[in-house]
Amino acid sequence: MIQLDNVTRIFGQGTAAVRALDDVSLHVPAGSITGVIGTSGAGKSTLIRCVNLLERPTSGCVSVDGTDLTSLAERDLRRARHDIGMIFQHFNLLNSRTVRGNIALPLELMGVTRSDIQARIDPLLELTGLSGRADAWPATLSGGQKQRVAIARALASRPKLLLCDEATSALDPQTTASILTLLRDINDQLGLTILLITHEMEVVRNICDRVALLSEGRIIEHAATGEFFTRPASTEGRSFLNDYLELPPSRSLQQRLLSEPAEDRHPVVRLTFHDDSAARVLASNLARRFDVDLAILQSRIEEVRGRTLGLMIAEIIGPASRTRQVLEHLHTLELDVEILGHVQRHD
Amino acid sequence: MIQLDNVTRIFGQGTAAVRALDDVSLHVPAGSITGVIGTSGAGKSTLIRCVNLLERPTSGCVSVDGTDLTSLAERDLRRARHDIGMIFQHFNLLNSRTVRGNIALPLELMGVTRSDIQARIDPLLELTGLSGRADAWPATLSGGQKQRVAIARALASRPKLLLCDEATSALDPQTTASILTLLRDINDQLGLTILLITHEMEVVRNICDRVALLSEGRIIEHAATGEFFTRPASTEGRSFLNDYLELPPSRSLQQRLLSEPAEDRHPVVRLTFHDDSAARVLASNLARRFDVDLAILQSRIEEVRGRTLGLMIAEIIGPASRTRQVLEHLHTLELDVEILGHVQRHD
Amino acid sequence: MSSAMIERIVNAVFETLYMVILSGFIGTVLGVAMGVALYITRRGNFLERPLFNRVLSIIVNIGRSVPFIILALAIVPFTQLLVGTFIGNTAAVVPLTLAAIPFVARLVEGALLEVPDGLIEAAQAMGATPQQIIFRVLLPEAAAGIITAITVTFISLIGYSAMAGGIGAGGLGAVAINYGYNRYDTGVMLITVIIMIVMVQGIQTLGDRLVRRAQHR
Amino acid sequence: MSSAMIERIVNAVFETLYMVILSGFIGTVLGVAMGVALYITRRGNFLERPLFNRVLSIIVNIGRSVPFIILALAIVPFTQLLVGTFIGNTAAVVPLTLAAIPFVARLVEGALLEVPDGLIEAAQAMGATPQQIIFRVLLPEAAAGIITAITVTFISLIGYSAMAGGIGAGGLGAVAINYGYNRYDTGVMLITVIIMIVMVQGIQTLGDRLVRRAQHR
Amino acid sequence: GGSEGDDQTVRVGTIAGPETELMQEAKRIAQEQYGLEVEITEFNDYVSPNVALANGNLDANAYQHQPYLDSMNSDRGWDLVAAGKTFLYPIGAYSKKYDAIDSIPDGTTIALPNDPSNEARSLLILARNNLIELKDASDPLATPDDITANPHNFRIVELDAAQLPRSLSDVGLAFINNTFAEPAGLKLDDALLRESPDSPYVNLIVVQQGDQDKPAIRHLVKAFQSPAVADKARELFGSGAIAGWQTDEASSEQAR
Ligand SMILES: Nc1ncnc2c1ncn2[C@@H]1O[C@H](COP(=O)(O)OP(=O)(O)OP(=O)(O)O)[C@@H](O)[C@H]1O
Ligand SMILES: Nc1ncnc2c1ncn2[C@@H]1O[C@H](COP(=O)(O)OP(=O)(O)OP(=O)(O)O)[C@@H](O)[C@H]1O
Ligand SMILES: [Mg+2]
Ligand SMILES: [Mg+2]
Repeated sequence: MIQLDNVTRIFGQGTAAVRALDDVSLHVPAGSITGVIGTSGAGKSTLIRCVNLLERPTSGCVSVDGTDLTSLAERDLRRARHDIGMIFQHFNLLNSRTVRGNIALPLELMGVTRSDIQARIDPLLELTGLSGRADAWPATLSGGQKQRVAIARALASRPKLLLCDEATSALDPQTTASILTLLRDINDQLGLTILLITHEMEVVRNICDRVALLSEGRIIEHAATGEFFTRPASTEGRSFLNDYLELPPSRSLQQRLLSEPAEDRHPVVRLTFHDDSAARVLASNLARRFDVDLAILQSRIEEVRGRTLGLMIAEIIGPASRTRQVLEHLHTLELDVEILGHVQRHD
Repeated sequence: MIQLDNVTRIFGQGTAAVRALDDVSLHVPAGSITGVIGTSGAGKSTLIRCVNLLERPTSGCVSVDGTDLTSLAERDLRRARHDIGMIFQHFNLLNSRTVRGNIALPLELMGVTRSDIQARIDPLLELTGLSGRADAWPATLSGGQKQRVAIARALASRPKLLLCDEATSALDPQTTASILTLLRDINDQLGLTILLITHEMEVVRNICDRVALLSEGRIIEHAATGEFFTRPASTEGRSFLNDYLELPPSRSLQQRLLSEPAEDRHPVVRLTFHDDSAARVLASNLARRFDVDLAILQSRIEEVRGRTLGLMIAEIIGPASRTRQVLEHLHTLELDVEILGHVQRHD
Repeated sequence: MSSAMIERIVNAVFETLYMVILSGFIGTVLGVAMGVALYITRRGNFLERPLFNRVLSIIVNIGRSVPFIILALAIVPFTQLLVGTFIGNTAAVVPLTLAAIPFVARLVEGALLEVPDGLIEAAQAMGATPQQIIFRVLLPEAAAGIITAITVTFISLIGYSAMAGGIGAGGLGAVAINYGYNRYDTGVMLITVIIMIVMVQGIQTLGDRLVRRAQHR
Repeated sequence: MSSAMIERIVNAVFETLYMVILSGFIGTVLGVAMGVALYITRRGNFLERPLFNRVLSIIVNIGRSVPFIILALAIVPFTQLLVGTFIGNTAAVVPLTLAAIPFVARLVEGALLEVPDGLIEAAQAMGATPQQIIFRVLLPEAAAGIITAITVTFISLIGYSAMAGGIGAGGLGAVAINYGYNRYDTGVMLITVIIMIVMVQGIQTLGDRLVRRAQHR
Repeated sequence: GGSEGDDQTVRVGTIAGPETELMQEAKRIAQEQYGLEVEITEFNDYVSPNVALANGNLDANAYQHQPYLDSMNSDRGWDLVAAGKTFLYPIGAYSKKYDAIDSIPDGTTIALPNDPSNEARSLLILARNNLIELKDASDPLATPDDITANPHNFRIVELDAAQLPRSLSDVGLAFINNTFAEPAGLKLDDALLRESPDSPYVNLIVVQQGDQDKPAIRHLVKAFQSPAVADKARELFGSGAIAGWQTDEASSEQAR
């Protein structure tokens, strides 16, 4: 659906020049949902704005749905844009129109008749929970309400491609979940292609098929979501994932952790596993085989697109001799094992 | 530090009136970090704006640091506001000032000398990762960069109280983490009181001491974070938490789940535990005691403010007779047990 | 005050209203169009045409620099073509309109510059034609500024119409000067000036109200 | 063209510059102040004073409605008090300034209305005094609009200064009318008009440049 | 500029136009013959020069005739007096459409100057030629309101004096001061109606009461009433300017 070839975008000139996109090539298959992640200022918004040519690349080529947008005449570009919905990071609602009027705008632009417009808007208001404020002015809306108007507006024209710049950043978890379900459903049912920027890995995990990781204007990773979540290739990718899984030892654990082993101390390990179903029954196995208890202090195990992905911080409870054996055994499994330290036994 | 008494704020009149805050009373102790959560449009921004009287309550009383702000003369209110930093949901940066100039603004207003201002700004630029763009105009910043300027600006005046309206909503996980660490540190070291709105439960978990849950303008829950995370009192609180813990069975599991038990099927259960340390070694215990494997399909176990909090979806692998025993045993423990269904054994 | 003078003043009120409303209306329509043209063809804007913009800008500046009376004279053939004469009420509308257009154009251009770029981008992203951008985004979003511009223009026209008195257009300004000022009739001067103040006050109040309506915040 | 005429035109250029710059400058300073006063005392704004606002608004409207020549005469005592005479260049600056003030005030008020409320709130949240809000937020944020207003005013003053010719102030407009127009000297008229166009063009170009500088986007 | 009582300088107000050129000629003479410095200020309207004189911003002005001066003095309580005569600029009624006053049809539009004295002068000429009737046929400040009978149904429009020559393409008849007729190429001889030379509307050099005998003023008047200025006037106006002081001399000679 989207094909970016060697897209570069430079802002400013001379010493003040910012290379927001640096030779980016990206393919987004039709009907897929692709997430774009990256730290603040990495060039995500610039990337997405290049797709519908709101930002003209300094060099490079942008194709959508098989047509090279960069070579289109104005008139054809406009027609192409009718099929591309966009949710802006800063909403960009018209203050001169009510909620309803804002959502109607893209339809008016496409020449949809007045009655059809109303018929299309009402369900969208319903879906985004804005029915009660349909006639409110944007200035009187809360942040999340504004964002929902922007979402409804982008969907109103029933686009083939949806570009979302942090479409749920101002929304609470419940609303986010309902919006994501909505997007997923449209994607499933109508084959809507979605390119979405987000900084919430939760969002990526929930609805993205593929992930592209931007860093300083370059795509440093582009993989299927499951792949990315289980085996990120880049350091930055790993760092994103760790921040997401977020298993730094808790404060209270950190205070109890001692670096040296001892007879009356139990080792505490962090286990990271990528798609190893044996890991699921690890605790049961160790209990049977080594007669030790694996006390799970913190854990996060999930299935992402069919793969099990997990992190676990556990205390291995047992006599020192056996826990040593366990540690050795763990190293033979398909796991990353990290010994965080040792804690005093308190029996 | 903050004391709200029966604060009500109504927008508009007559039938169009919106009761954004409805008889809200709230106490925020000095030196604490209190999170405000709630669905979009619940009144969070209105609440926080009432604290520094940007929004005058329709009725009710607002005290900060022992003084009743509602009764202050303009001049005294201004002085009181010097000690209250605020991060706006929409940033509200001055387009006429560079990044540096925006951060300098509150200091200029307080009459800090030019050289002192520079001395204070540089570390803030560093901390927020903006050193490279110190002389950029807001219009050329990415969303997250703008938000970081807003954060730096709110901290510049070294306030005693910081009001944050979704201060990290536009930031990637790494930047969010570093900002939260920064806030935590200032809170620890200087006793900064923070009232922050967020829709990211992660943020609440990471730095909030207390949580207030707003719903339709009313505070329906107000508790210590650990308490809230382990035993939310309201339905809405539980729904927030579930969305956060987010352990709906994965798609692939859902497809495999059958409702009826059978000899060749294993039960799949969702276990929810609140601060029961026995739960940590559950898998080991069951293996020893019933000779079954507890295969953890998904789990999320964490320590929130000293309490273990967790959810786990697990398949109980063993002969039907024993798994029945296990289920019975589970019900005797201090756990919530929900049988999600049964899956075909595949050995 | 003689009844003839009262009649003259009453007539003058209608003459002024006639001139101001007609020239204000036409001037607004054409001035807004020209202001929009100035804005959209500016460097960096969506119908960027630097050369066209430059030429238009110079034309507007010429319109702004020629003193009214010279302007009125310079266009006599044009005025005669349009209304058959260059003296009197209706004829005065032509130079008044011509004076109003560039004035409105500059103020409208200024108002449009205040519309956030993001809104134009949003419309562009939806595939809006330039015409749609102008009528559905630019003008509604700049409405408050444009109304301010129109208010200022109408009020200025009341003053300008006094100058048009020189070409037989009548109106309050002419009465104030010819009868009040030149003949030292303080009564006439006061009355005419007060009527003009009331008119200005009315226009301003109406303008303020419309601005408030257009603001939605 | 006679050398006397050339000298006259050269003098007129300086006279016009003198009048326009001086009255434009003073008019801008006082007009901006008045515009700010109009804005901040508006209902709903941060120094809300409905009565004061109403009175000020009426004063501004009076200033906008009185025809220039009547204004000039009405304030003779004031002008004499200030500059010792009411004829000539310097004296003309007084009514020109007085005409400029309400004009600037209305346009500045309009520009300030475009400043997003959020920015004023941000400053208020920081404990800014009204004075600080005005000088550190309102004026810088409305800079582009205010510069547009000032540009329009200076250009209008070039036209107005032609009227001031009526009270012996000289200037290009007076030469254009008295020598070019009234005496059918097309050469003089053309030259003076062209000089005025060049002046207007210069002011507009400078204004445009400053607006672009003030925009930061 | 010079202050009051300064013998070396005199500040004079004129109406912009050819009359100013005459004053410039007088200025040259005054300097050559009397060492008197004349400062000229040009005006465009007919009120300010008197206000300036009354306020002491001017020492003299030269633009008005006795009837106008009288009405101004009585209206505003001034005490301005004539120090000497200058020229009579007879007003003429011109037409581009008609050759004689008899061929002007009923209902024709007639343009008058919109300043009080010239308007009255024009009305008086119409009345004297029996084209209209006025309430008071000698009122020096008659206005169109004073027309008591308009048998020909003439339509009267009041225009800025400077606009009148140009209005000829539009109106049937226009009364034009010589000040504006001359530059427009109109000769008084071509006028369909014209003021008689015995009109009281001869222009004056006007000063504040008591100043008329000051040497500076006397020198100014003398400089103005010089042959050089008269020559200049002939050059500028042809027969359109009649030296008022010469008529006086002529009549006094006759009387003698
Ligand atoms: N100026 C206003 N006029 C009318 N209604 C308003 C105004 N400001 C806010 N509201 C309404 O008050 C309610 C609460 O708004 P508020 O901004 O406090 O919500 P919030 O909890 O911050 O939501 P979000 O998370 O979406 O930012 C909303 O329904 C909103 O539409
Ligand atoms: N108009 C502009 N002029 C100059 N620099 C710009 C401009 N727009 C963006 N930039 C810079 O380009 C870089 C990339 O910006 P972009 O908005 O694409 O970042 P982003 O990845 O969307 O970040 P965020 O998550 O914070 O929104 C940033 O350093 C930004 O400051
Ligand atoms: Mg961005
Ligand atoms: Mg909010």
